[in-house]
Amino acid sequence: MSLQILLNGISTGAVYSLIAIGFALVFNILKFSNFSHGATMTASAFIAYFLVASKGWGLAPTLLCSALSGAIIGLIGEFIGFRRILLNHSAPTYFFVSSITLGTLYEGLVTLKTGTNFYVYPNFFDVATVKIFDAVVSKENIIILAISAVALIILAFIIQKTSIGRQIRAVSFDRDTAKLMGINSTLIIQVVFAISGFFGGLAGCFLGIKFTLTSTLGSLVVKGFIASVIGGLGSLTGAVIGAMLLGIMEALFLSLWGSGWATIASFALMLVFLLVRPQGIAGSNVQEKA
Amino acid sequence: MKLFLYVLTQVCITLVSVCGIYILTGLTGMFSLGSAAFMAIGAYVSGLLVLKAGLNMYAAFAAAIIFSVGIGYVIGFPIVRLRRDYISLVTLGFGESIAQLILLLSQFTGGAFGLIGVPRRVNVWFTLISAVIVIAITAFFKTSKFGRQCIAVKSDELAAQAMGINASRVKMTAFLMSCALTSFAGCLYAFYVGYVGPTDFGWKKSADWVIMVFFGGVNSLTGSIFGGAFLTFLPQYMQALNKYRYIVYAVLVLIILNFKPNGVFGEWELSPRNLKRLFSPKKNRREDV
Amino acid sequence: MALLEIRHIYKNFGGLRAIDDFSLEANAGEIHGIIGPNGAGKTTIFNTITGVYHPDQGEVWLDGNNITKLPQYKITHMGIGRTFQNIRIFKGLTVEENVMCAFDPQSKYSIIGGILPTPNRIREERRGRELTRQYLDVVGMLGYKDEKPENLSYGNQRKVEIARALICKPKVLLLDEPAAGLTPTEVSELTDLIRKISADFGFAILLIEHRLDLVMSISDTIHVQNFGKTIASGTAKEVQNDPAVIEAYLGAEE
Amino acid sequence: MKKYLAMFLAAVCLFACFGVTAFADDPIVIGILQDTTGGTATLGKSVQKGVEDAIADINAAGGIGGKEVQFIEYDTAANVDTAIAAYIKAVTVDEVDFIIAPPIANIVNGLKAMTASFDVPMITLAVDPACYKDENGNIYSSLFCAQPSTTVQGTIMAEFALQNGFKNFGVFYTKDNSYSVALLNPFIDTVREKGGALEEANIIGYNSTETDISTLIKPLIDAGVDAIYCPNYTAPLVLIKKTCDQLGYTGAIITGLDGAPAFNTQVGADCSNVYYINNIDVYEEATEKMIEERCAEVGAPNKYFLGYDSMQMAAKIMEEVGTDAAAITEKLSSYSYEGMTGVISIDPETHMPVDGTPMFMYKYDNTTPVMLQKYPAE
Repeated sequence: MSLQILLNGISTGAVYSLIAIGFALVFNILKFSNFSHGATMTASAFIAYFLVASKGWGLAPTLLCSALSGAIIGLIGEFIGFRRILLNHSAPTYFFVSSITLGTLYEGLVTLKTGTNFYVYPNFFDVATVKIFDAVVSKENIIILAISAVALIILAFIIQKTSIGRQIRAVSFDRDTAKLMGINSTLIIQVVFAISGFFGGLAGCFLGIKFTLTSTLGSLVVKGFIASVIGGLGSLTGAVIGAMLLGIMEALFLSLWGSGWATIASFALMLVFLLVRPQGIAGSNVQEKA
Repeated sequence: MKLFLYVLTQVCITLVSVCGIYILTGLTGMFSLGSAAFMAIGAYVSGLLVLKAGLNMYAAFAAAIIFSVGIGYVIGFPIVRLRRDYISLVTLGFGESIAQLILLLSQFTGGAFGLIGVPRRVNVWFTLISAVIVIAITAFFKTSKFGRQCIAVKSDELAAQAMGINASRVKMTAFLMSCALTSFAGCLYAFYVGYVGPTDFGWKKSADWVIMVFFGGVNSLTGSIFGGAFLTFLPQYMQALNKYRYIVYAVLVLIILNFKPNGVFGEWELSPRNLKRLFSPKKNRREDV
Repeated sequence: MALLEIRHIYKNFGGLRAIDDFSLEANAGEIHGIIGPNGAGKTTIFNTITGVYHPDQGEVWLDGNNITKLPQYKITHMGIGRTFQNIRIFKGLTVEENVMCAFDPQSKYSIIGGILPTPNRIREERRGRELTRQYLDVVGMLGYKDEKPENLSYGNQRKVEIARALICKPKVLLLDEPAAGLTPTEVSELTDLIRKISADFGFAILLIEHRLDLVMSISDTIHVQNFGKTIASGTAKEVQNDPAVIEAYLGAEE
Repeated sequence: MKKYLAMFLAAVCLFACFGVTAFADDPIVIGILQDTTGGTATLGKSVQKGVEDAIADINAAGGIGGKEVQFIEYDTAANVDTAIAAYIKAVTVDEVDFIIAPPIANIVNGLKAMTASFDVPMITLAVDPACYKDENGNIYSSLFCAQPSTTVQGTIMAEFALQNGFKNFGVFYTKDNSYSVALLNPFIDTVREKGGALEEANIIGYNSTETDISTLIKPLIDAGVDAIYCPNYTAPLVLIKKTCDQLGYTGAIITGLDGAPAFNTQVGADCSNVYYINNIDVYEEATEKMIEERCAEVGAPNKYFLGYDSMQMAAKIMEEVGTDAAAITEKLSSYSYEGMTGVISIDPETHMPVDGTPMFMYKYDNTTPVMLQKYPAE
């Protein structure tokens, strides 16, 4: 396992963690995996590309624009896709179906404007890589690592220490009782979707930089789903640990057995992991009582 | 007319797998993102058995279905033991692995080129009869003790266990039924189109089937069949507005999900009793089931 | 060897000791009341007997078989039916189908019968329907057989749960606060119903109930639980003036 | 009341599906079946524009035998089921006289079984020879290809690489893309026959869904190969080129048609180590003029010209034998046409252009394309 493979694994893991954070936030509060997150990422990456990147501004404005458009798309998504289902108290599987349909809707709108040819973000750095011993890491990966670490700390602070955080935790335990306690659940859910969209925008932009910007970029959301499950559904720190683990594991398997067997091996490992520890690394296993 | 027959065949094949998904997700509430992989297994195994081993078509179908149920049994073990939200993840991983296996065994499956030259012995009437038989089987399944137990497990697994229902076995039966039906759909597809491509069986296809069940009515077989037929007809007949096809499709489903949450048909089931009840005079009709 | 023998079971969740050395012996026809303040571990006892979870120590014997470690559905097959503290009816099924569900494990037809109308299936389904109607009649709910249970009143839902427990052909019936939320008339109806089924079917009944008037009137022996311990057990009169019971309920005398 | 509303809604939707499209009167109708949505839409749209421009030029010059040429566009959406539905609609409902089909092997493999039951002549640009034969090897009568096969392209690229002094080769191809797999063996066999070194370990396949290119391609760079053969679509190619630069790889990258321009602008860095093959000589004066005028936003100019030539060839044949399908297919199976992409002469055995069809090897000087060699050399 050479240093280069490890660094590749960590940088893939960093992007997966941004996706997984967005995932875990929504799962935490609504107990369902939001599959429209992938399309939110792609849409905000495209918006950032057209509004900012193609005009040659730097990386920071592009990232900001992508994150903000992600937040806005998250809010719109909450209103169109999930608000009424929430009010009707339908089964979680309804959220799942509406999140996939919402994803198809965003992807349709994006392909409408951009067709399906792909775009490439301009190179934000003249020297794109940094040498560590004999291994090479691109600057984007380092920034991704930094941002996801900082983001996690800020998020953990907000969730644990601030009043918004307490309200989010209250709503995630029980929406209706929280409402009875005077918490505006709908507003809190909107805030959570905005934060999740914010991270989705960031992840989408970095995916666009690391890989080319195509309308099917959103299908990587599946990796975020796997990472947030391994980490323990709903727990943020678990999601990031799960993402790192997934990234490094994939890089290791790829370097050992090549692409075909790597997918099968990671599926087998995930299966064993779930059977041994169903609640994930940091999840909690609540015994159902009659 | 020929186009209508072609689309009708596609609808029948989709309905066979939608019935499988109805039993798995509609009745038992288990959410699979890998059912399309069983369609792939059915298509490839039956195609190969006829092409390489010279078996007759019906024997190949039977063998392919039994093989898929066998694999379903193996992958079913973790599924029936895990929490509900993990099922979609395990089946997703399973589907991706099957897609990789198809590429890795390229000397048999033709790898990226797909399985070429499967004899086209299935016509529209064959698929129509198969769809009708499968719908009947699903209807009998729903009204049998197995159907009731599935709904009981979906509604409250712990209470079901308390009533002596072996929840794991019920979930396994439902899963194996869905494997059998989706692989049968795979066989029909292979012998109608004459070609099986490796990339047509991703998780999006399994998600489409689930959307069809929800669109029509998650608790009603009639609704799921309507959902399956309508959402298969729609894209084929919307060739004109091809760019907007996916947008219209998504908007339509979102409207139904938001404003008529349990689907176009809700709980309503096409049964003689309900029909009589629907068209009987207003005064003696109590709120129907 | 009594019909149902619970020998010194213990159960704790993390640090909390929910059941602290609980034992009980019950024979056919007897009615045992289990009372105690909220959080005394009453429902935990039911959950441990029926296999929702297994006791940390001790054993449960039914009709000479050790059912301590059996899975939940197997314990029910051995002959334990139960109702729930908060009603757990199967949504999406009518009242009749709800009760049929409890009969289904006993009906003998295979998956072939499941997908095709085989003679086996038709015979078993008819037998099931007759039995269900019979038990629904016992609890007086036959008129509502095609209704959706969620639309019924609280008392009626409770009766459906009882019918569902009866059809399991239990040797021991566990009733978990059947009178909770009922009007006084409904409580007296329920008391007669319990007496009737105990007389007609002759199985042992364990009854958790806060309504002391109901418990005292129909129970042969009463067990008083407090913080997981059995602080007293005996006939209604003995338990009523047992100092430990009074203290647990009314607080210590000045 | 709610139940009636649901029933009414269902009935309306089903009825709306059976609307019948209007029927065109008797001009020559061309069916353009291309992927205008989905993963390969860039190629599909380029072919579509090429065919439309050709029809415009033909109509400007008086149409075919005095008859006006019309076209109907169908989106095959990179999906076999949609492609078959579009094909059946074209041949039955709209009764087109000629079909230009997508350059995608999977789609053609799906369609060809259908062509046996309808004899409408069809030109496609899928370069994999297997697309034109059924399972026991005999050719589908009404199915033709107007682009040199992968065997031709793979061999030319291998010969070019050996002539230019590359010795130790690596291969990095997309396993789940039949175009990429079809270009594999011709290159490998020619290199090994003509003395190049290409170990089995240096042939690496990856999945289009995989993103960690650095880990996947590292073994090739560690093996110190002096040329990597990458027959992939343009999007992954840009990523591979960027990763190779990052990993400090200075050897050559040999690509298929997808290394052609727009690739250089999308990489946005020095592409001097990239060699690619193309059907057109961009510096030949007529082609250059046409590229300026018409290919401004065409994703793949070479596909544009292939579409253009296919339509012109079809028009020439229909000029001679009219629109009777059997006559067209019979004429087409040994026809030879001089177009923008050079002489296309169809080999009756394979229904594909004979091996002599010209192709051109290019290189980039920083980011401007330089035409190096014409195959077969005059």
